[in-house]
Order: sequence, then structure tokens, then C-alpha cells
Amino acid sequence: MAAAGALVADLGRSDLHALYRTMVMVRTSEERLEILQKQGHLHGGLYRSLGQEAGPVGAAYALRPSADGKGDVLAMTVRATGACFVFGFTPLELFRQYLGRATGLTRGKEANLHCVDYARGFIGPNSPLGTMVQVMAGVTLAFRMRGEDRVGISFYGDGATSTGAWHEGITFASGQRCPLIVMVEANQWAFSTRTERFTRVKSFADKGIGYGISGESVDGNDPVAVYEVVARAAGRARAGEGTQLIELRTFRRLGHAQHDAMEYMDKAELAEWEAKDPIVRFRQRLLDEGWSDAGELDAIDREVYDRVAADAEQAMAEPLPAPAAALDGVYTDHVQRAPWTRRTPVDPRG
Amino acid sequence: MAAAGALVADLGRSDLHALYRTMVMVRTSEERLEILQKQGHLHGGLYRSLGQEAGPVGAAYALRPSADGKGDVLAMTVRATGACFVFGFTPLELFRQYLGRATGLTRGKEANLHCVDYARGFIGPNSPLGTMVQVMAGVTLAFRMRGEDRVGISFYGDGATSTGAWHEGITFASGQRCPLIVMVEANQWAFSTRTERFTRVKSFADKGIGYGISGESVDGNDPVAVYEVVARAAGRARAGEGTQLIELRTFRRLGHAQHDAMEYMDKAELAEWEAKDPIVRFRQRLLDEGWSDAGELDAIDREVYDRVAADAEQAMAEPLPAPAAALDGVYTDHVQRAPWTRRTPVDPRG
Amino acid sequence: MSTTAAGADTAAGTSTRSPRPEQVTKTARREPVTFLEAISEALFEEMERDDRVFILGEDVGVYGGAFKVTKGFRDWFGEMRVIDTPISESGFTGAAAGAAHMGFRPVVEMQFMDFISPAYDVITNYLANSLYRGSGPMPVVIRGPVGAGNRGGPFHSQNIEMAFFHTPGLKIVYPSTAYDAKGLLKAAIRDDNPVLFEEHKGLYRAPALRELLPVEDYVVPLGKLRVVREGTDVTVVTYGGMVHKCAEAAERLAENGVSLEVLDLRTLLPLDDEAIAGSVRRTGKLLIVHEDTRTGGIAGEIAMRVNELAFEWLDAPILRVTALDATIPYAGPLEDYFLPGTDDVVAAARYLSSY
Amino acid sequence: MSTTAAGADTAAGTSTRSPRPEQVTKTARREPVTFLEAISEALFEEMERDDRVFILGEDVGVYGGAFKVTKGFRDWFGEMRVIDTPISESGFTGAAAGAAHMGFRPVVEMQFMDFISPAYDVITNYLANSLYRGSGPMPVVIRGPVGAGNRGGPFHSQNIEMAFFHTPGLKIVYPSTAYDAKGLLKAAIRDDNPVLFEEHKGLYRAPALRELLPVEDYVVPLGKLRVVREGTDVTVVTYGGMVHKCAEAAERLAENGVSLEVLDLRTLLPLDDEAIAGSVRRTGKLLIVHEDTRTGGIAGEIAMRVNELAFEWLDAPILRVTALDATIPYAGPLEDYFLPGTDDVVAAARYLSSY
Ligand SMILES: Cc1ncc(C[n+]2csc(CCOP(=O)(O)OP(=O)(O)O)c2C)c(N)n1
Ligand SMILES: Cc1ncc(C[n+]2csc(CCOP(=O)(O)OP(=O)(O)O)c2C)c(N)n1
Ligand SMILES: [Mg+2]
Ligand SMILES: [Mg+2]
Repeated sequence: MAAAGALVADLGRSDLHALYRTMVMVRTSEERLEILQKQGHLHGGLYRSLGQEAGPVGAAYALRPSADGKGDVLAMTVRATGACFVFGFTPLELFRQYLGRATGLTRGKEANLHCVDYARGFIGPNSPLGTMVQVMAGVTLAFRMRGEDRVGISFYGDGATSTGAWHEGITFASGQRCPLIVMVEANQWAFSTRTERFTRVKSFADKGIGYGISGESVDGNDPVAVYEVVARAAGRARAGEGTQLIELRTFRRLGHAQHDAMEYMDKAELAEWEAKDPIVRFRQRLLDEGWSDAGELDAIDREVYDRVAADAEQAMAEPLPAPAAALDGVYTDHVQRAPWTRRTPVDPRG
Repeated sequence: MAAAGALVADLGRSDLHALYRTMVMVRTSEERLEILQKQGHLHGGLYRSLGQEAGPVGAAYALRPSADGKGDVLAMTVRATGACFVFGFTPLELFRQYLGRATGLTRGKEANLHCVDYARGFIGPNSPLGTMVQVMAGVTLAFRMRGEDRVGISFYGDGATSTGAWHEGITFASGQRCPLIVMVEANQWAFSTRTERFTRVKSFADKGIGYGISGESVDGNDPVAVYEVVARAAGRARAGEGTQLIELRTFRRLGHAQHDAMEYMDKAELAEWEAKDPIVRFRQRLLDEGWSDAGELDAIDREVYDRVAADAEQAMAEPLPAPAAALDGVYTDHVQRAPWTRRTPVDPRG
Repeated sequence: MSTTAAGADTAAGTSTRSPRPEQVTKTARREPVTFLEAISEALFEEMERDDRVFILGEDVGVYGGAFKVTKGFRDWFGEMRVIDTPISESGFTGAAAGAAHMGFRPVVEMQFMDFISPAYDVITNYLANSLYRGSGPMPVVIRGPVGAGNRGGPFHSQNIEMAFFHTPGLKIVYPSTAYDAKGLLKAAIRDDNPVLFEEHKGLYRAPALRELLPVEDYVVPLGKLRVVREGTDVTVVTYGGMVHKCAEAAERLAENGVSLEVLDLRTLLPLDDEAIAGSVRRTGKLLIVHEDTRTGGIAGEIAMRVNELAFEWLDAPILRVTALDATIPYAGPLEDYFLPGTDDVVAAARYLSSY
Repeated sequence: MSTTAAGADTAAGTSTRSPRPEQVTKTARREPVTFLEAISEALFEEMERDDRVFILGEDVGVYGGAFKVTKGFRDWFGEMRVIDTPISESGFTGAAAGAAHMGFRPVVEMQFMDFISPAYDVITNYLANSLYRGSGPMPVVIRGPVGAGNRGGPFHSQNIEMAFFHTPGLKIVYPSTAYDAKGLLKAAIRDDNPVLFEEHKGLYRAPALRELLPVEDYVVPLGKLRVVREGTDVTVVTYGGMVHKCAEAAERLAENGVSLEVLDLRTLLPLDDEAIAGSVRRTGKLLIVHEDTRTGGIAGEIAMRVNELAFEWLDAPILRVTALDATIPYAGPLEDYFLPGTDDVVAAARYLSSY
């Protein structure tokens, strides 16, 4: 995606605007979701990525998404909406997911970022943490088997590194030299549990050593720094050097989910990280370095705001799935009948 | 267990003899098991530790077993028979286990080293690899909860480090600073799969870094070197420094189990490791350093041989369990009835 | 060791200790408790009674658990008895087994029971068969929220009984009232076998389930079902959240002269088959109702047992009302359709009563 | 793509290639094959037919698998299509799912099916519900040895069907003959749903099961049972290793004038309930026989289905013969007692026939 006329790293003006715009789109979309939730339209949990928008956006921007099923592949989490937007996911699709709309990628059967589009190359997770590292090991094994020049990237939080699934996934991937970039969003919390309460590792980059692979750590609130580190890692992976591990140093500034009152959070520390807000900081840098001006950025903010509002409105107007749609999609070759107690006449047979 | 009059490390003459004797007991017992198997008395698999006897023996000797349920606790594997012998397990008990005798620790319900004695402090594993690291995390957590001065030690092969269970166990233990020593018997094989085919880690000691704990590597064919490293690790664990990881560098010189024809094995490499046989080498050292003489060592060999032969004979003479013993031991408070088709008269009720 | 419900004062602790968590003092203050508070009380009282009991799980300490069941416990009992674990269901369940080997009686919380699945191996291949393998008793309770109806989608709505029902050595408990929840959980903690304890999250704070509990220590024995309502026409065997829907169905049908006998299993494993058969011998008809998915649900085992024990008394086929055979879907219309409801129970019972 | 059994020559490969593994050429050479060789042939032929099919598992490559099912495959197909994995059942099963997302059709070998349990989470919560969650079809086969009778003890003897039977989206196959093993495995590999494929290790090399197979490519469709023997007095539903014991029992009882109809399920999920009910409508009596443990065994679901479909035709209780409710013990006398035998089938069928 890198353009000519580079201003920083190999990023040009339009790249920098794209990074900014995508981060703003994440925040604006999630704020809209909060409004929808307060209005009572959401029923499942709502997970925000406030303060963590830079990492997924910068990382995904360093890859090669495509719409034809031949680009790089991303496995995101609920906190990596930004990466998904880079891969072509839209706020409209996001709202459909949270609102359980029949028009959504999962047609209401699953929620939020748990959705897939193989053409655009993003694969949403299931809930049990760690699983997608295993799945992405297989996705990138497929690239190797076909000799394709593609890489995969998998996002999880620091808490998820404790899972056996994460371990077996990265063990398999690194052993097979799969072209997979394993991202650890080190936001210093697993729900209410502080990192140092569940591990003695100081930097999750160190985990790379335990698998005999490269491990790096980067300021997760700086989209350009993340971009650079991931671009290099992707280069190595494409060059056949196998699995790469990258820690994004960041902080979760809201509750685990919206229902978490966050009483365990230290207010001073929170304030510290508010001061490192990735969007505010990046905007300031764009201005300071003369890469943009306030008018342009304000225009982006407004354009995104309007787009997000329109998308939310459209999603709201779309239908919920028909109840009996719950019956199909269990097997590719068979649809179960409606429950016997709901047929007329009732009939317990088959 | 260390005695005064130290000759090497803090080990005196009787210690060195004990190390030698225990290694010989392992080999002699396993050779006896092979004979029993050839005679058709064994039915399940037979797993040998030929060439790996030094590590478990040296390691266990560095700990404080006891017979009153208050000593250190060991979780062994089928290749760590020697550690178990240090903890008071006997060849007689070993034969009972392999022969499925009613007199065995598991009364025929389980086989081989899958047996337990909490009084003496050894806990045999189940088969799914990695489990015992988790269990030992809990055992040693219990020591911490009670403020006891005890440590635990857990043995697994290098292949087992790939399992999620191993990872979750050591993650839990290290995070909770449990006084647990995690041993990795790096015998360079997981069944037929060579270490470098499943991991890019060069030394399993490096895995310690990934958990933020100490990791060491030691010549697994030298009982004294192993003794020293484990003694220091146990000291650190007792001092509250938490979980310790130790790699034993060694080689599996026989098939995975007796039925494995080992066609995949490089003969030159095998010869190389035969030359490093831990018993032969240690015997030579005992003689070279003047810590023993051939007469003494021959006497040990004979004594062990006779003891093992007698134990095997005794175990052979002991009864198999009564068939209906299969019914009990499922719940502490309830025994199931015999199958309805085997009652007289047959009666399908309850 | 105190054997009555915890008082509102802090007498049992040192005077500088933080106060007893509010949600475990209601019974002592003669206030009715919710289903959730009943569980909190059971845990708290068992921990006070027996210092071998401790709790471990994700976010159970500082946060008090995702559903706040152990809120305030860490301050009262200290962080060594209320342990925040890494996200490692297998790891901390295995650790519970190890602590049990050393004489403790751990209570494991799964944040959602859906996440018990990474611990499937250690539960079935280590905890459940410990006694049989000669490794001794295994007094571990694994508890957590189950059940659908909250738009939780595929991974925050599961019922997990049938993943484990086929495992000899386990006990499985699934209460439906505050009284039972407290008494069964106490019995589970005192049991020497590993017990899975399922708590339907739809019952946790249901106002209709608030109940004044005895001040005295009590247990509800495992393995015994409860007769929710006596009746003569059809026996309805159910458990968990569906108990209340079946009771409602019975109420509605009573108005039409159809009399249901509603049985709440309470313990799924071991199954109280004699009591089920006894009821079937009176009514001649059996309907099994479970919120869990259909194929391979507990209805099958009940049908087999009734065939073995009371076939001759059957005047109609054994039938069942269950969820669909599908993953639990997220969107409201889908989830509502997926779940069995009172109407289904009514239709099925009507069909049977006029068979 | 070749659609007939692999010939003894190496024509399909390059001329420098190592020879076709001996155990996959017997059918082409018109020699009877064992149950194990039938499985090898199915795998080999599917891999030749469709280059999206590949194999992964512990020791499947260099060693050819613990039971040598894939012996020589690595030399023929190369190490990218026969992958030796780390000991990480969850990891490589998840990886199979990922490869399937990318268009491959992986076949996972579990060294012993007992070790599928660490993959319980990823199978039930990822593979099985992929389609339902909108993540597309999941053409993954997970196969491996199951079954007791070899003194394998608790962890090398398990039957795993009931751990997964309750999982919508999965198919479960458990063949009993060489012909079926080959045809069902081919059907499983061509199926777009995840399939668990259980291979009883007692059948692998059983001389009595050697069979001359068709040279032509064939599949045995999933979901259809096989009538092993027609009969009139009692329907016996069984599968896997017990098929042969039931056939033996039928033989013995025939001498006494008792006629058993023996049905081999072949596919456990989805269950061929209509065919079972059809048989019960003729015999009026049903015995279910499984090697797996009792409580929560498949007998229950079959009993429910027969109640739903054919209750009025039942002249006797539905009964079952199964293993004990216990962990599989190691010592000979214990394991023999634990397992159901021909005598048990005879006793049960006799009881039913004279009911
Ligand atoms: C196996 C498993 N156990 C428990 C959970 C419940 N859970 C969801 S998110 C979460 C915390 C995740 O922390 P982390 O991985 O650091 O991600 P973050 O929320 O900080 O982005 C937990 C415990 C789960 N999803 N999966
Ligand atoms: C979870 C699991 N998967 C597979 C197996 C089968 N298995 C038993 S031992 C073994 C190899 C073990 O290798 P390693 O851990 O290095 O121990 P070693 O045999 O070399 O001492 C395998 C694959 C198992 N026991 N557990
Ligand atoms: Mg986190
Ligand atoms: Mg090894």
C-alpha cells in the first residue's frame, strides 16, 4: 500500500491520511455503537478499543489485502476493528453484526467482529481465546503449500498468550516456518487482571525466544512505528523466514466490555495513557510535521462522522433474520425440520 | 541427602554409590521387563530409558523425599523411573505395575509408572502429555498456601513442551511463583519426530525466558552435573524465587516403545551416544577419581541384579485382580452393580 | 468452624479486616436472597467452615468474578484463597487437582462454562478418573454460568452437561432455585468426587427466585430429584431454567384439566432414575424437557433407564422438548426460535395427555 | 485424476519417485486387504485424486503413523502433504481448519483417538460450527484408532463418539469392515462437513476381516446403516468392533431358533433412525450394543428416536449391552470384565426374545 513521495518510512501523504482516517473511523464507529447500546438496540456485549486504535491500523496497513481472495489474510479480535477496516470491512457491516441483522456477514448467527470474508481476507475469531493462532497457522501453511507470496497476521491480547491454544498455534506455525505474524496487543489487562499478576515476562516479545523465532516490541500507540515493524516482519515472512512475533505496547482505557465499571483501574495511570491517545497524538504529529493541515483533518473527521452515522442508520433500518433461519446452516447437506411441537398438527416423528 | 565428607559438589562416597546403584537398578529393572515381555507376560507397551538414566536419578537425589507425606513431590514419566526409585519406589512395585498385579499400587487398573504414593511423594502421570505440569503447579501452590518449605519437580520429554497443557501449567506455576522445577528431558526425539522438525528453539532452557523465569541446560548424562543444577534450582525455589526450568541434554537410544523398530534412527549418531552411556561413563569416573573400586561396583551390580530378579519373581507369583474389581473405584460413595446380563437371573433393572 | 450462615458482623475475622461482603449476609439478616446470592453464601460459608476450601479462576479476586459471585471475597479471605488465574482453563483446573492431591478442596470458577472446553482433557482424563486410576479422591468443584436467553451468542450461552455426562467419575449438578443452589453447592464442596456445577445465568438475578433461606447450615444431597409439582397425567422431567417454564406450563394446563407431575432433576449425574421411574409408574407418560440441544441430550439416557425400569407402565412414547440441533445463535429472533419455550411444553404435554 | 484403485506401478508419479507403498496396491493386484490396508488405500487414492487432500498428525510422515496407516506416503507425496506435527492436537486440528478455509481438505490423524481430547475445544467450538457461524464449510476429517481389548489401559483404548455426539455440525463414522472403511473414508474426505472417523484397532489386522475390494472407485454414503443379517425376533443395533460379536451371537442364537436382525450403524451422526425404526416395526424388539461405556452412550438417543418413530410397535423394553461405567482398566481380567462380550449379547437377546 505504500506510496511514492514518502514522508516517513515509505508512507506518503495519502497513506498518512488513510491511517488517520481509519483510526478515526474506528473510534467514531465504536462511539456510535455505544449510543446504540444506550438506546437499547444492542443486546450482546460491546467491546471497545479506545486508545488502542493505532496498532491494528498501522499493522494491517503494512500488509497486502485484496478483494479477490488472493491477498494477505487477517485474523482480528474485537479490539482490532481497525485492522479489519483496512481489509475492507465497513462500519455498515460492523453495525449489522452488532445489531444481529439478517444482512450481516453472519446473518445474525454471530455477533460483532466474529465474521468472515475470505475474498477480502479477514477471518473473525470464535470466543475461546488463542484459537485463531492455530487457524492462522493452517491458513499460512496453505500459503506455503501452494508456494504463494502471502502472509497472515493474527491479533490477540496479552491475556490470550496464557492459553494452550495460543501456544500450540505458535508452536505449530513456527515449527513449520509458516509466514504468520503473531501480534500481542499488550494493553496490560486481561479483563480485571493486571499483566504482572498472570505472567513474570516483562515484554511479550521475549516469548519469541521460547519458540526460537524473532520477537519485537513496539509502541502500540504510534501507527507509523507499528507500520514499520510489521512491514519488516512481513518482508521476512515472505522471504521464507517463518513466523514473527510482535508486541504492541498499549493500554486498555475502558472496561473490558461496556458493563465493566473498572473500579480496579488506577486513575493516575489512566490519565497518563489518556495523554498518549493515539489519535490525538497522531493528529498533532501530522500538523507538527506539516504532513497535513487542520482543515484537511477536520474534513476527514466530518466525512467519517457522517459516513458512520449514515451506516448506523442504514443498519438500523435493515431487518432481523426470520426466526426459522435458526434451523439451517448446521450441515451443508441437510436442514433440520421445525420442532415437532411447532408443526400443525404436532407430530413427534422425525 | 547430601553427606559430609564431600568428594564432588557436596556428595560423599555413599551418595555417589547411591547414584550409581540407582542408575543400575533402572537399567537392570528395564532389562528384566524386556525379558518378561519377550516371555509374553507383559501386554501393554514397554517404555525404556536406556541412556537417560542419569538425569532423573541425579535430579531426584537433589531433593528431599520423605515417607511421611511431608517431603518434596515428584511427578515422573515412564522415562524417569530413576527419579521414582530415589523417592522410594521399588522394582517390585514396578513389576507389579507392568504385570497388572492386584498387589500393585494401582491394583491393575493402570500400568507402568502411572501410579501414585502421596506418602512417599510421587505422582505418576496420566498419558496425555503436559498434564502433570498443571497438576504439579497445584501441588506446589499448596506448599505456598501452607507456607511449607517443599518443592515439586515435574518430568516430561522435549516433545511434551509443544502441548498446551505444558504451557498452561508452567504459565500458571510461574505466574504464581510456585516452587516447581520443570524438567525437560531433551532426548532429541518425540517418538519418530526429531526435535528440529517440531521446534526452532535450540535449547529448551530458552523457554524459560518466554515465561520470565530462570532456564538452565545441563548434560543429562552426568548425574553429578544434574544433581548440582537441580540442587541450586531447588534452593532458589525454596527461597521463594518461584518456578525453575531445566533442560537435560540427552538421547533416546531405543525405540519410543519396544514395538518401535527405529528405522528412522541414524546409526552413527546412535553410536556417538552409546559412547556417552551415563552408567558406563559414571562408573569410569568413580574408578578414575578413586571414589570407588571395581570390586565395590561389581558388588552393587550383583546385589541389584539379584534384587531385581527376586522382585520380578515375586511379582510374577502374585495374583491378577479379580474381574469384578473393575466395578468399584468410580465414585467414592457408590459401587455399580454387575452388568444385568451377568446376573442370575438376568434382570435389566438398575 | 461456624455451621450457620455468616452474620453481618465481622466477628470471625480479625477486627481490622474489611467487612463481610454484603451479598453473603442477607440470610443472616433475614432477607430473601437471589439465586446468585445463594451461591455466594454457599461459597463464603464453606470457606469459613473449612480452610481447605479455596477459589481460583479468571477475575474472581480483584473483580469478584464476571458475575460478581465472589465479590469482596478476596478482601475477606486474602489473595491466597481467592486466586486470579491466567486465562488457562486447563492449567488452573489441573492445578486444582494438584491442590486437591495435597488435601485442599478447590472450587474452580469458569468465567462462562462455555470456556470449560479447553479443560475437557484434564477433567475427563485426569480429574474424573483419579480415584479409579488409584490416585485418590478428587474433591474439586467446577462451577460457572451456563444457559441461553441473554443474546450471548454461540460462546456465552452453552449448556455443558452433555459434554461430560458420559464421563464415569464425575457428578453434574444443575440447580433451579436459590434454596437448592445453596444446599447443592455446599454438598458439592463436601463431596469427595469432582463435581460440575452449572448455574443458569438467567436465574442469577431473577426477582421471582428470591427466597428466604434457613439460617442454619443445610445441604441438599446430590443425586436426589425434587418434585416441583405433583400430578397424575404426564410426568415431566426437567432441570435448570426449564423447571420454571415447565411449572408455568403445568399451571396453564391445570386450567384445562391436564395434570402434570413436574420433576426437577437437580443432579444430572448420577441420575435419580428410581424416582423418575416411580413417577412414570403412576402417570404412564413421560416428557423430558431440556434447554440443551436435542441429539445426544440427557433425554436419551432417561429414556433408556425408564425402558429398563418401567417399560410396562408406559402408555405413550417417551417424548422430549429441547433446543434445536444447532449452535446458539445471537440475534433475538433466532435465539428465541432456537430455545424451547412454555408453548412447546404445553403442546407436547397436551399431545401426550390425549395419546 | 485417477478414479480407480492405485496400480502397483508408479505411472502416476515421476519415474524417479519411490515406489507406491506396498500396502496401498493390494486391491489393484487383486489381493484381499485388511481393515487397515483398506484405510491406507482410501487415503492414498483420495490424495492421488485430489491434490487438496493432505495429511497431518504426529509421526505420520517419517514413521508412517503409529499403526503404519500412512507408511511410505511421505516418500510418495512429499513432506508438504504428509506433515509430522508437534505434539499439539489442538494446534494441528486448528491448523487443519485454517487450511480448509484456504481450500484444502485436510485429514488429521490422532495417534490414538484418546488424545483428541486436547482438541475438544477447537473441534466443538470452531470446526463443528464454522458453517453456522458463517465461516463456511469445513471439509476436515479427523481419524484415528479407538477401542479396547488390547490391554492399552485408560488412555489407549477409548471410544470417543459420545464426547462429540452432542455437537451439531459434526459427522461421526465408525466402520466395521474393510469395504466400509474404505468407502466411508472416501465419502468422509469428500464431505464438506467435519467428520470424525473412528477405527477400531482390534479390527486393523484381524485376519477374518481381509476382503477383496472392488478395483473401481467407490464410496459408502454417510448416514446409512448396513443390514448385517436379517432376522425376525429382535433388532440388534450396533457398530464398530461389536458388529462381529453381535453377528457371532446371532449365529449362536440361530441354532436355538432365535432370529436376530443385526444392524451396523456405520455412521453414528447423523443417525439412520428411519432404518432402525423400520426394523423395529418388523421385530418389535430392540437391543442396542456398544463397546463404549454405558451412561450417556448412544443407546439413549436411539431409544428416544425409536420412541418418537415406532413406539407402538414395541413389544418389549428397549435394552442395551455396553461396557461398564468406568475408566478402561489395564489388567486382563479387569478389561475383559469391563467389556461387553458375545455372551452378554446372547443373554440379552434371549431375554428379549422370550419377553
Ligand atoms: C478460553 C477463554 N477463556 C476465557 C474467556 C473470557 N474472556 C474474554 S476476553 C478475556 C480477557 C482477554 O484479555 P486479553 O487477551 O489481554 O485481551 P484484551 O481484552 O485485553 O484485549 C477473557 C478472560 C475467553 N474468551 N476464552
Ligand atoms: C497429548 C498427547 N498426544 C500424543 C501422545 C502420544 N505420545 C506418547 S509419548 C509421545 C512422544 C513423546 O515425546 P517426548 O515428550 O519427547 O518424550 P520421550 O518419549 O522422548 O521421552 C507421544 C506422541 C500423548 N501421550 N499425549
Ligand atoms: Mg489485554
Ligand atoms: Mg523426547
